[in-house]
Amino acid sequence: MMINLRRQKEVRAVKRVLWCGFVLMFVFFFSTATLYADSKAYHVGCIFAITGKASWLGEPQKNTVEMLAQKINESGGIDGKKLVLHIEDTQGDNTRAVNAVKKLIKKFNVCAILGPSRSGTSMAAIPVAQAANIPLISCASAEIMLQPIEERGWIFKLAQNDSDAVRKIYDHLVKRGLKKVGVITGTTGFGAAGRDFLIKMAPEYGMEIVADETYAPGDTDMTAQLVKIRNSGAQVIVNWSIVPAQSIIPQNMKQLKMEIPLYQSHGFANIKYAQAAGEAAEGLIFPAARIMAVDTLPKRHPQYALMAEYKSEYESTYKDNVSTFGGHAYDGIHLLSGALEKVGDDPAEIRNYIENARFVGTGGIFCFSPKDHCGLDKTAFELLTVKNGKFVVLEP
Amino acid sequence: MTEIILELKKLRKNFGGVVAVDHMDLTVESGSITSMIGPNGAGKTTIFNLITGFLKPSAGNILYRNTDISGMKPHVIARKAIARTFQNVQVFPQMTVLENVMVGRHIRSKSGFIISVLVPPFCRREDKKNRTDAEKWLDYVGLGHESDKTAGSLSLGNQRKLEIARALAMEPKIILLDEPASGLNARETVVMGRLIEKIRKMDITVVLVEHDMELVMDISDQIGVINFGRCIATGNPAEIQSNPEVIAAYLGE
Amino acid sequence: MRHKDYMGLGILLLVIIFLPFVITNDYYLGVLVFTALNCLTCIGLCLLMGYAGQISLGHAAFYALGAYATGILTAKLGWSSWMAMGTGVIISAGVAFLVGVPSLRLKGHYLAMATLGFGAIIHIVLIAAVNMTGGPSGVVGIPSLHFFGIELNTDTRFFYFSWSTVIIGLLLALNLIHSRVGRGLRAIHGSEDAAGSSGVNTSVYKIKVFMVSAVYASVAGSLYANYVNYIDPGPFDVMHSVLLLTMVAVGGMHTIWGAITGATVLSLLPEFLSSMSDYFESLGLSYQPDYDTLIYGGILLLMMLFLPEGLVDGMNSIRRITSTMFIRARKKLVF
Amino acid sequence: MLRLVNVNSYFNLVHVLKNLSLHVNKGEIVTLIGANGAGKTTTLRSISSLHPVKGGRIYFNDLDITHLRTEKLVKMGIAQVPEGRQIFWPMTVRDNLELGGYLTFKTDGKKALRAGIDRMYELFPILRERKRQYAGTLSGGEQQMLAIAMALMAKPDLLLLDEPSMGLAPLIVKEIFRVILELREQIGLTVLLVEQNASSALKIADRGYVIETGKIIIEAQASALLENQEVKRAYLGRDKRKMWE
Amino acid sequence: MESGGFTDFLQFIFMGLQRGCIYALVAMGFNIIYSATGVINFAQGEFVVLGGLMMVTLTTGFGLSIVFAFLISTLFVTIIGILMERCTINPVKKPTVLRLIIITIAVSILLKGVAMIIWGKGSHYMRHFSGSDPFVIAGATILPQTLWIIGILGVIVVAFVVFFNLTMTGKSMRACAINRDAACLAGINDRNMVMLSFALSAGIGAVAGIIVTPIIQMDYARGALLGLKGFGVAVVGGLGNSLGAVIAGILVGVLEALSGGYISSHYMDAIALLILLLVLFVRPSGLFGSSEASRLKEF
Repeated sequence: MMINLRRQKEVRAVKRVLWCGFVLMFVFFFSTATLYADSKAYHVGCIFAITGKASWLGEPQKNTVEMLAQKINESGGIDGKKLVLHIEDTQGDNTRAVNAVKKLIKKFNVCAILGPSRSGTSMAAIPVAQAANIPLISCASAEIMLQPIEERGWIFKLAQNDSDAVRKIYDHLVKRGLKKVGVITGTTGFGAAGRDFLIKMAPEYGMEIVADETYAPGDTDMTAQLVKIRNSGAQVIVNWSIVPAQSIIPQNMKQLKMEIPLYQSHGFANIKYAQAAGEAAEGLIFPAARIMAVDTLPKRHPQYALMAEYKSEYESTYKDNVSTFGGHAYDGIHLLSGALEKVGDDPAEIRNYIENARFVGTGGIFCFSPKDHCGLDKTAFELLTVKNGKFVVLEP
Repeated sequence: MTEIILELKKLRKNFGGVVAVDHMDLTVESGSITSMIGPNGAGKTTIFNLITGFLKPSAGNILYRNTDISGMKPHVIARKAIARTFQNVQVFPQMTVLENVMVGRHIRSKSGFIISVLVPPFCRREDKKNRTDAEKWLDYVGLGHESDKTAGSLSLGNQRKLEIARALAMEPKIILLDEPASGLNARETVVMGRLIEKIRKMDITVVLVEHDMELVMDISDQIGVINFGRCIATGNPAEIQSNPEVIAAYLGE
Repeated sequence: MRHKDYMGLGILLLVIIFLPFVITNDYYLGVLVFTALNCLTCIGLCLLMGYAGQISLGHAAFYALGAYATGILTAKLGWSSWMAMGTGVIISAGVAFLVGVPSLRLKGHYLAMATLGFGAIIHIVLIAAVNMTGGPSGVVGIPSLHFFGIELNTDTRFFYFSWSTVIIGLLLALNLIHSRVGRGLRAIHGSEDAAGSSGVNTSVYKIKVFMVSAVYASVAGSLYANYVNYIDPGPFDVMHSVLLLTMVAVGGMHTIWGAITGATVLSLLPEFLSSMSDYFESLGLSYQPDYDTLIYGGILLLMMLFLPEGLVDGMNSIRRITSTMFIRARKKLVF
Repeated sequence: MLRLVNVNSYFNLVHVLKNLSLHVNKGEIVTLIGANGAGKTTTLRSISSLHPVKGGRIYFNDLDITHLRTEKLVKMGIAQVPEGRQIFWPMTVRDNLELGGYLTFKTDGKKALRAGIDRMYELFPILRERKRQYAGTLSGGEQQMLAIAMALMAKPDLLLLDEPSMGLAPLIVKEIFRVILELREQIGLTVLLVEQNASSALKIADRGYVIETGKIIIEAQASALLENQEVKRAYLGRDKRKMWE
Repeated sequence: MESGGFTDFLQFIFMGLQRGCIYALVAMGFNIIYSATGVINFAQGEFVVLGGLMMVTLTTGFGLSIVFAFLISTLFVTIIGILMERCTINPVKKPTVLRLIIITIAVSILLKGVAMIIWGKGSHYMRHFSGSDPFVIAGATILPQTLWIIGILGVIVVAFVVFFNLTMTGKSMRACAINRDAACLAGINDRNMVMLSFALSAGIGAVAGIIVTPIIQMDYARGALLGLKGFGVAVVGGLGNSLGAVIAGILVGVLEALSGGYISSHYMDAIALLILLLVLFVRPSGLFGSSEASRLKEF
């Protein structure tokens, strides 16, 4: 009996220690809640995939917004108010993205959110922002994010439309008289969206999809898929992916001595991919934002000045190549700082401002409207090619 | 004439090329204490494993009350009221002593997964009965005061008793004890001997594998001596002690 | 069920009832909702690992089955959420049966590999079966749950609902553990041989408990889909299975309370770290989110090095040490 | 040469060795006999540190070796032939012998190793015939010889032999014991022999200890033990004949 | 280019060989540590990543020759393996398998974090070792880098056979894995052997990373993916059996390539995995594992 009593006491003590631990943790966890009650500043939230499997997307975006915010604040802020960025990391994970958006909205009371970087995380974050009536400006490309438009009134996106990239490619194919298309896509959200549009829009352009293959991000060799495409009699291959593995396709094609033209998606817009593919990448064609080939762009192009400045600043600050992804963040901050300057930090006002915004960005010439929350069309793309290991504008 | 409860007929077990049990014949009378002795590695535990279904015999039969049980799964054999203990005690260390014995009540109760999750009244009643039964068996082996401890914290002697209590809780007809006294000190061994005799008095047949010869000689009705997988002699303790073959097997020539 | 479990449940219930009054910020409630989902899955996994002694590196797959059953049936076919959740449970249990029958004959690393392979296959199917699952683009527009006419569309409501589910799941799991069947399961973990010779049908029990743990994961998955309103294959990869396993092991897999502790601590840790980084930055220190990974790994490593039996057990020994110190100090004072 | 003083040892919960003390003089063959489970093997494992000792001291050549690591002890000259012929089954006989001479190889190099192996082949000619075979395919007696040869490869001063006769036919047991005697003649090896098979062990031993449930109950000259009725009691229990007749 | 049934088949086999050799190398790393400790080292994938990243830095960053960079990277990762063993595995007093596994998971997270901070988040590429002009065999083509991979795997397998069968250290490592007690009684220091096993498997991981980087572009987060595949291959080959790992690795690679080529590239990994699972169900201890070994090492 004595033993029993003592045991029960022990058990109680254990429980007490346990819960004390929890309570302590909670207290510490929540104690930082009111650290940011600075009303003399504009609070903007940013969520990017800074670490994790898509960190190569989020990293340049984070760098870009930090660089811009510093520049803005050094030159006196917006209307004399500081621009405070709250940057959260999604790790490319949907759950984290939801938490991060909530944190930005509820804890930091941000007036608008820039990001997330990926389509999946954006899709997960959208219902939260929509329900909270906070504008969310995604840096991902999936058009499904904006649909249906009446339910996504608070959602915008800065990346060019996948469908426009497909249009750009198909236009070019029509011009060259190629009809039989072999499609090969990576199994990520980006690849799947592209595959969808490639198949859906083919009849519109009189294209025939003769092969439809995929590869996983970790694959090391795609000759099996390419052999299948070769046997299908395709006249052209479209490789749609955003992961590094896509560089293997041109190499495998060269290995298989396939001489049909290769088109890549705007996901190829990373000079490292071209460098990794080496000479095999020479001559492939892909639609991309002009920032990727700013040096070969005519100087009179309306985007030229802006992009050249961004490129030189970014590359000197971070010793890294500029990318379209960082460009989205650049456009986002420009858009938001414009909004804040004009209408202050009321979310609804910002939303209305963006719905009618027109400006020149790195991604193209934006022209938002209540019906179009992307504001870009296929003119945002330029067909680029790889020449001597560099991206250059394709000679018409 | 007493009934024969267990009969091994030409039992044979080989692991690859190694013959562990060979041409083994043994009959166990109901209500008796039968001991199996023999040097290390003679195949005694293998015989237990064959009887309780952990191993399948390579040849031969095991008859339990005249039905062949060779090759059945352990839990099926357990349901036929054959209980056993293990050479290196196998209590459930994370569970309390009482819960250990309640596991022994497994075959005497029914509630399945869904009932266990929802706990309807009849399940509660069954559980309560199991608990009182288990307590009874704990008292029987003399562990009533330890029921709330975790089994892993008991001394070895008590773990052996607990194992026996768990086996008895199955209300077995026959109980196979694998070295119940190994690792026990002299006093504990005496207590164990008394416990085994007490079990026999309940009309439960006991089959024993044991190295402690004092214990074996004290309590056995019948002893089988096993060497190299064969039964080299059977008889009462006095016969065994004077059997030259047995002495040779043990002490060498 | 034992006294201390009732006490634990009571305390947990009280904490949950009053927490939303203390924490008025929906963000924290949202974090705690995900914590609840992890707790639910870990309860099931703990039944399997801690009580039946079988390992699974494929539990994210059951989480996915639940989520996708809810997602596809509600968003695409317009079923009610409850029906969808039930169907998910049935599908998960069925799949667990089919996978469990051949897999649970395997042991140790081989079992781990079989379940891991199963998890990987399910993940590939989620990506590749575009027509059904939407592929990497996922399923959109999953409706929120309705509970007796109340739409669970705010964080507070869903917080209460998800934690109620955890409590019910905990209650049922504790019932199971302290029942005849539960004793059989724990017996299997203690010694499979002794359990068999006590009449426990070890192979059937293993399969059944695998199914039960799949059901827990499936319910958690359905709740995830209903809460986030969007699913894609991302959260259901093998690494999530590994994370779940880690949660159970860190908490201490021998008690359900350990699993819950582990799930809570590891679910809150990243948010905690990111709060820390805010704190550091408010102090003017530069802190990169990159360090989170390092600190996370470091904490996990230290926990495993110094609290081998998990947090709950570790706390017990800390308490034991402090109490003996206390007693000694008191003795000194008396004399 | 070897002295155990009040050694205690536990196996999980079981108090296996209870204040066990014994000694082995240089050049002696001492046997430790007793029934199954009496603690014979644990004694040997405790000496070679394969099993932790709790309480008590072990001295070798007057050095305290109680808590030294196994490989240190081997280096000092204590070799053990473990119970149950624990050779490396999937490796060849020659590989096994080489591993036995691991330390020789480390200190004296390849030549010494080869010489050692050749000596073992002389001692156990059957091993030379079998040198390319996998150890697992040898017969029981050959395996036992290999195990002993492996231990001898370490050039020990003291050999701990754990039940070399277990499961072997009497003729082979005789052969093995013959070799042990020969070794003592040749190189003055000291042997501590643990045996269940008391008669044959006592025939070659100088001195013997009888161990019962972790305690030494008798210590005497081997010839005296052979006649001792107590020894039989330790194995077969109290004499029941009187009671039954 | 002509194409036909056989040419295509050969092409798929080449592809399978390339993938399979990489799996085999990773799996061999798992096996070495498993043999010595009974633990699956979840940080194995990180060794691969570190090897690859180090190689990129040394060749493209410091301009070292490939051979030299190869050696230094391998050495670097080997040292990390040794450090890992000394700091996290060796101090564990009561090692249970599950505990050690979680420790290796923690180490893998740590190493990943370190790699992220040092090498950043982008992918890193390097040139193929000797150009990228393919060789043509019966109409099918094979890249020189693939030949390098196959060759290096071959060299490592031979080196392994020599090391574990002909050298004393190798034999004593095997002895430790077979019977720890008996090895100690032969005077072998088992703890050093465990350390050596970490060193070796880290080294092999590094080699795998180095030869695969020219193909896949290495980034810090790639370890998990490579590791999981390698783990599967190691298990199916029979844990602790390096030859089994090589055969199973190539089998898996070829199965993937064939199912990708003839059935569906969408499900190629799933089909290969399914076949692996079936193999496991038929032979519960892997293709070449012994059933006793699998019974001994449980959680």
